[in-house]
Amino acid sequence: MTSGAGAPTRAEIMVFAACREVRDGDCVFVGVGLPNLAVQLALRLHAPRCHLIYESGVFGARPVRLPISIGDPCLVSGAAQVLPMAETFLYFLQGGRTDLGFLGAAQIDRYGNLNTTVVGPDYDHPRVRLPGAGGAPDIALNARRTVVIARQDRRKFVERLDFRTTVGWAEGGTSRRAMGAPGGGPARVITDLGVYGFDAGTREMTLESVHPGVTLEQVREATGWDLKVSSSLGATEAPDEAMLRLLREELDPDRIYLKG
Amino acid sequence: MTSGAGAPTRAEIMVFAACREVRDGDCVFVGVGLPNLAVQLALRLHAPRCHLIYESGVFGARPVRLPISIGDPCLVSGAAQVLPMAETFLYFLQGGRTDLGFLGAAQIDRYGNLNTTVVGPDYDHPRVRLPGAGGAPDIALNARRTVVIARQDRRKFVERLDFRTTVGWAEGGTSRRAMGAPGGGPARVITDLGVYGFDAGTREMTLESVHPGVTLEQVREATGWDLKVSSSLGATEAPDEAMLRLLREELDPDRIYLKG
Amino acid sequence: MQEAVSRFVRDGDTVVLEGFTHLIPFAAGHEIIRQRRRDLALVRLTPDLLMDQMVAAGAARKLIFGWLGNPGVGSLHAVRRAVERAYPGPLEIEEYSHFGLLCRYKAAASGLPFFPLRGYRGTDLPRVNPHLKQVVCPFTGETLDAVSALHADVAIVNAQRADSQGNTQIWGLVGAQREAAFAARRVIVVVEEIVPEDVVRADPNRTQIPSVVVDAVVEEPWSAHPSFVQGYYDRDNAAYLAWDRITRDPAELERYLDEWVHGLPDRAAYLTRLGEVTQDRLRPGPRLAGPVDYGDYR
Amino acid sequence: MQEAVSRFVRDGDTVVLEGFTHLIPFAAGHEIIRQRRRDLALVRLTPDLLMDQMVAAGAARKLIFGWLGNPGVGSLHAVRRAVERAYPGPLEIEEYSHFGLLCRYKAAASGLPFFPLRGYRGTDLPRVNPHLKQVVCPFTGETLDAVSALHADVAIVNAQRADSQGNTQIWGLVGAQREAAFAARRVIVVVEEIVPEDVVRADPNRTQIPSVVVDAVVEEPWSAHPSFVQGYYDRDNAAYLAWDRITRDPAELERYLDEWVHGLPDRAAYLTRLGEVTQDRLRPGPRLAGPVDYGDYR
Repeated sequence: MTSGAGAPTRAEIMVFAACREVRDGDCVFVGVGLPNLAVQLALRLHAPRCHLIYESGVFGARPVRLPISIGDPCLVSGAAQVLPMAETFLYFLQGGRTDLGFLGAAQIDRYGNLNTTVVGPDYDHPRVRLPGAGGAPDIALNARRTVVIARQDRRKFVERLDFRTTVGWAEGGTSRRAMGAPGGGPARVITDLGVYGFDAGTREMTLESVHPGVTLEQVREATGWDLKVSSSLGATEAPDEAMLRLLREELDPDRIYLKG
Repeated sequence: MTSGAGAPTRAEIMVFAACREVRDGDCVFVGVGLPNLAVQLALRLHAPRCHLIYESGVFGARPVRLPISIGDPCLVSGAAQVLPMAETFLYFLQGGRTDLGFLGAAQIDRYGNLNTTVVGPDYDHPRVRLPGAGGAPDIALNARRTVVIARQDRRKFVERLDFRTTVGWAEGGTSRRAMGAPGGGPARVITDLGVYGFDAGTREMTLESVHPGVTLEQVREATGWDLKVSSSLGATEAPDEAMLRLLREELDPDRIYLKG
Repeated sequence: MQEAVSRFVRDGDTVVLEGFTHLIPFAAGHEIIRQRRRDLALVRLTPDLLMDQMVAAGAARKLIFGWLGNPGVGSLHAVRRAVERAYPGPLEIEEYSHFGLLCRYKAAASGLPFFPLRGYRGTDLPRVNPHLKQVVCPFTGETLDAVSALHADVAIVNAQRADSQGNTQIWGLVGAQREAAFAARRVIVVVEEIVPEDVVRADPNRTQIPSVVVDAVVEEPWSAHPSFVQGYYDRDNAAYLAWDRITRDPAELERYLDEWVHGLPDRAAYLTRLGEVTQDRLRPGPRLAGPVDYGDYR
Repeated sequence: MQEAVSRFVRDGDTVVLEGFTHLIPFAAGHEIIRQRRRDLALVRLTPDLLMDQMVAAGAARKLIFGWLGNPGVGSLHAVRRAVERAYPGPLEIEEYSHFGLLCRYKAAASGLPFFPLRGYRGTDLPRVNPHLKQVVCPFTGETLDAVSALHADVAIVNAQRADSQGNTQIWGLVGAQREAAFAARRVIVVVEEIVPEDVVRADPNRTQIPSVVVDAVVEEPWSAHPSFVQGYYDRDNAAYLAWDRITRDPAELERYLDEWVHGLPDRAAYLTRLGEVTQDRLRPGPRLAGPVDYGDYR
C-alpha cells in the first residue's frame, strides 16, 4: 500500500468483499450505506451492466451522489424506471426477478436467520425496540442470492435470535426448501472481521476468510456459538490502491460510511 | 316540433331517456354508441360535474369528437387520469367507486340478466358466437345503478337466456343480494319501444313508459314473456328542440349512432 | 422484427398480444403469420382484426380472451366461422371477463399462483371454464372467485418508445402492457422509435417496462396500424370498416393475407403500400404534455 | 389545512400518513398535533420523525407500520420510549413487513377482504400479529400468507400538484399514495401547488389520484419539509441529524413541539422560521422530463 492511499480500513475491506458478490447483469436490491458503496464500486469495476433496484420503487438508478436513504431523490433523477412500491415487491421480488439482495441485521444466527425486530425475550416488553421488518423478509425469501453485511460481536452473532424477522437457511439442511421459500437463500455474510459462506449440506455458517490483521481467535471471541471454520480458510482479499482511491475520492469523499 | 329540428327518432328518444339516468357528480362507466351520446348530453344539460370512466383506463374523459371505441385516443387527450386497465377494474369497480354503468345485450330476461356470449343451447357449438363478457359482468356486479340500452324484439327479450354472461336481479326477489353482489343492480332498461324499471319486491322488469307513437301491443309483441306493465304507465318524455339540435349538430353530426 | 419473431416465438407457444385498442401489435402478428407459426395459443383481452387474421392464417390452435369483436364495427367472422363451424379448422376457446384475464396476468407477474376477485358470481362462465375457481377469505369467510396465473411463453408489447436496452415508455392507454411483460418468459417490445437512453432516463415515471424483462427491442414505425398510437397516429377506421367486408368472405380474406402479409417482405413494404396520403390523414396535431422538473440532485 | 384537518380528522380515527421518504405529510401532521387530536391509530409503512413527534405529542394510541426509524440516522426515541417503557403512556403496535402493509392497502383499494402474498414464511411475525393468516391456492394447493384489507378513516397524501378538484399528480417516488387514497373513506391531498385543470389534463398519465376520491385539496408549499419533494426541494438532512439529539431527551422534544408546532399558527409561520437560507440550500437545479406529445384528436 503506498502512502497516497493508506491501508484499507475494515469498512473498506467489507465494501470490497461485498462488491465481489455482484455479478454483471445482476438485478440487485440495494440498501443504503455499505451495500450501496459496494454496488457503486461493482458498477465501475466488473459489473457495468448490473441494475440497481431500491424497494422505494426505483429500477436502474444512477445516483450522482451518495444516497442518504433508499428513497433519496438522487436515485430517481436519471433512473430507468420508477414503479409504485407495491409493484416493486410484487413484480421484482415475489415475481422472481431479483438476483442479489443485501441485508443487515441486529442479530444473526448460524443459519443466517436475522432479527431486526426486538432485543430481549419478551416481544411485548422489549429491551430494545429495533426498526422491524421493512423489506428484508421479502428480499430474503425471493432473491436468488442474499448477502448479509454486519459488524460482528457476541451480541450480534447469537446462538439464538430473540425474534426471527427474516428467514435465512431456517433450521439448516433442507428446512428452508421444505417451507417453500422460492429464493436461493443466504450466500455470504460479510463482517468487519471476516467473510462467511454456508455449508452446502448443513447450511451452517462457515468462516471462509479473515480480514488482514484479524486473528481466528478474535473471530471466535466475537461469535456466540462454536464457529465452523472452512478447511481452506484464507485471508480476505484487500482492495488495491485504485479501488481505494475510487472509494475514498469519488464514492464517499466525506467518509460518511467508511469511517470505521 | 318545428320544421328546423324534425321529430325525434327512436334512437334520439333512447339517448334522451338514458341521459336522464345520469345524476350530477356521478362516476359513470360509459360504453360507446348511445351511452356515450347520453352522457355527453347529460354533461351539457343537468350533470356538468359527472365523471366519465372507460374500462380502457380513462377517468374524467372530455372527448372533443365522438369516440369510435372505448379506447379512442380522443378519450385520453384532455382526460383527468389514465390508469392501468387492471386498476380501473380493481379500484373503480370492485373498489365500489362507480355510481352508474351502461350495458348492452344480445339477450335480456325479465330480471335484467344479460347474454352477450352465445346464441343457441349448446355453448360448444353455438348458433351465433357473440363477443363475450368484456367488462360487463363487473359493471353489473359493482355499479350502484346499471342501465341497459338495447333494441327490443322477441329474440332479444327472451323467457330464458341461452347463456347468462352478466347478472341483473338473478332469479328476482332477494336472490341477487343473497349471492353477495355488492352493487345496486339494474335500475332501468331503455329500448327503442319503451322504458322499464324493476319492481322493488319481485325485481321483475316493469314497463313504465312507451315512446311516442308506440303502442302497448307493439311492446308486448316484442317481448318473449308475459310483460308486467306499471299501473302508472305513461309516455316517454321526448327531447325538446334544443336538445335535438345539440345531439344532431354537435354530438353526432355524421349521424353515426342516431341513424335509426 | 423478422429475427425477433424467429428467435422468440415458437410453434405451440402461448403468446400474449396485448394493447387495448391502442398499440395493437399488427406488425409482429403479420410477421408471425409470414413465418407460418402453428398451434399457438393466442392470449388477448380483446381479440380483434389481428386475431381474425391470425386465426384465418392458421396460426392459432386456441384463443384465450375476454371480448372478441371488431370494436365499434361488428363481428370477427373468421373467428366466428372457426368457433361456429370449425372452418377451416377447429379453434379451442377459453373465455374470461376482461377483469378475470387481467387478474391472470397480475397473478403471473406477481409470482402468485392465483388472484382473488369478485367477478363471476351469478354468471354462467364458471360452467364453461374450469379454470374459474373459488377461494374463501381467511378473515371474513366470504367466498370469492379466483383465477390462476397465466405464464405465457412470449409477450409482444408495442409502445411509443424505448431505449436500446428495452426500457419502454408508453403514454395514453397503458392497458395491461406492464403486467403482460412481467408475466411472460420472453418479451418482444416493438416501438415507434428507439431513443437514446437519456430520453428515457429523463422521465423514469413514464417507463412501463424495465429492460430486465425485455429480450428484444424492435423499431418499427406504424407497427400498430390500423390501430392507433397515442400522439403518433389515429385509428384507421376505414380499415376497420373494410375488414367487416373482407372477413365475411374467406376467399377475400385469403386475398387480403396474400396481398398485405405473405406478399410483402416486411413492414416497410406494408407502409409503402399503405401510402403517404393515408399516413398523413392519420397524423394528429400536437398536444404536448407540459414540462415537469425532476430536479438535479448533487 | 386547519379546516381540512378540523373537518376530516376525528379523535379515534385510523389515519394513513403515507409518502415513502418523499412527500411526508409534516404540515398535516403538525396541524393534527396542534388541534390536539387524540387516540389516533396511525398507519405508515415507515414511521419516522413525524410519527415520533405525533407519538410524543400524545396524538396516537396505536402505530401500524412496516419499519420504524430515522432513515439513515438511527432510532425514533419517542416511539421507543413508548414501546419499551410505556413513557409517557403506552403505545399499541401492530407490525408488518413493508410488503404486507402494502398488500393491506391494495386489498382495501380493490374492494377485496384480503390479499394473498408469499411473505411471512419462516418469520416470527405471525406469532405476534394475529392479523396474519393463511390461504390455500385453489389451483396448486399451496399455502400462501394473507393480510386483511385496511380501510382507513382518513388518508393524507402529499403531492407535487393537483387541480382544484383534486386530480393529483406525483413524479419521482409514488410510494403507496394511490393505494392509500383509494383505501380510505376520506382523503386530504396536500400539494406544493394547485394548478389550473389544463395543466393536469395535459398529462393524464401523470395523475396518481382522481378527484373523485379526494375530499379536500390544500395548497401548502414546503409541506413535506424536512423530507423532500422531487423537483421542489431536497431532504433537509441536518434536520434529520438534529432530530436524533432532540428525540433522545423528552424535555428537548417538548421544547421542539412548543417552538415548531404549538407555538406557530400555521405552515407559513414555520416557513418563515425555517428561513430563506435553508430553503435556498435545499432547492435542486432543474432537470426536465422532456416533451411528450399526446396528439390532438378531432
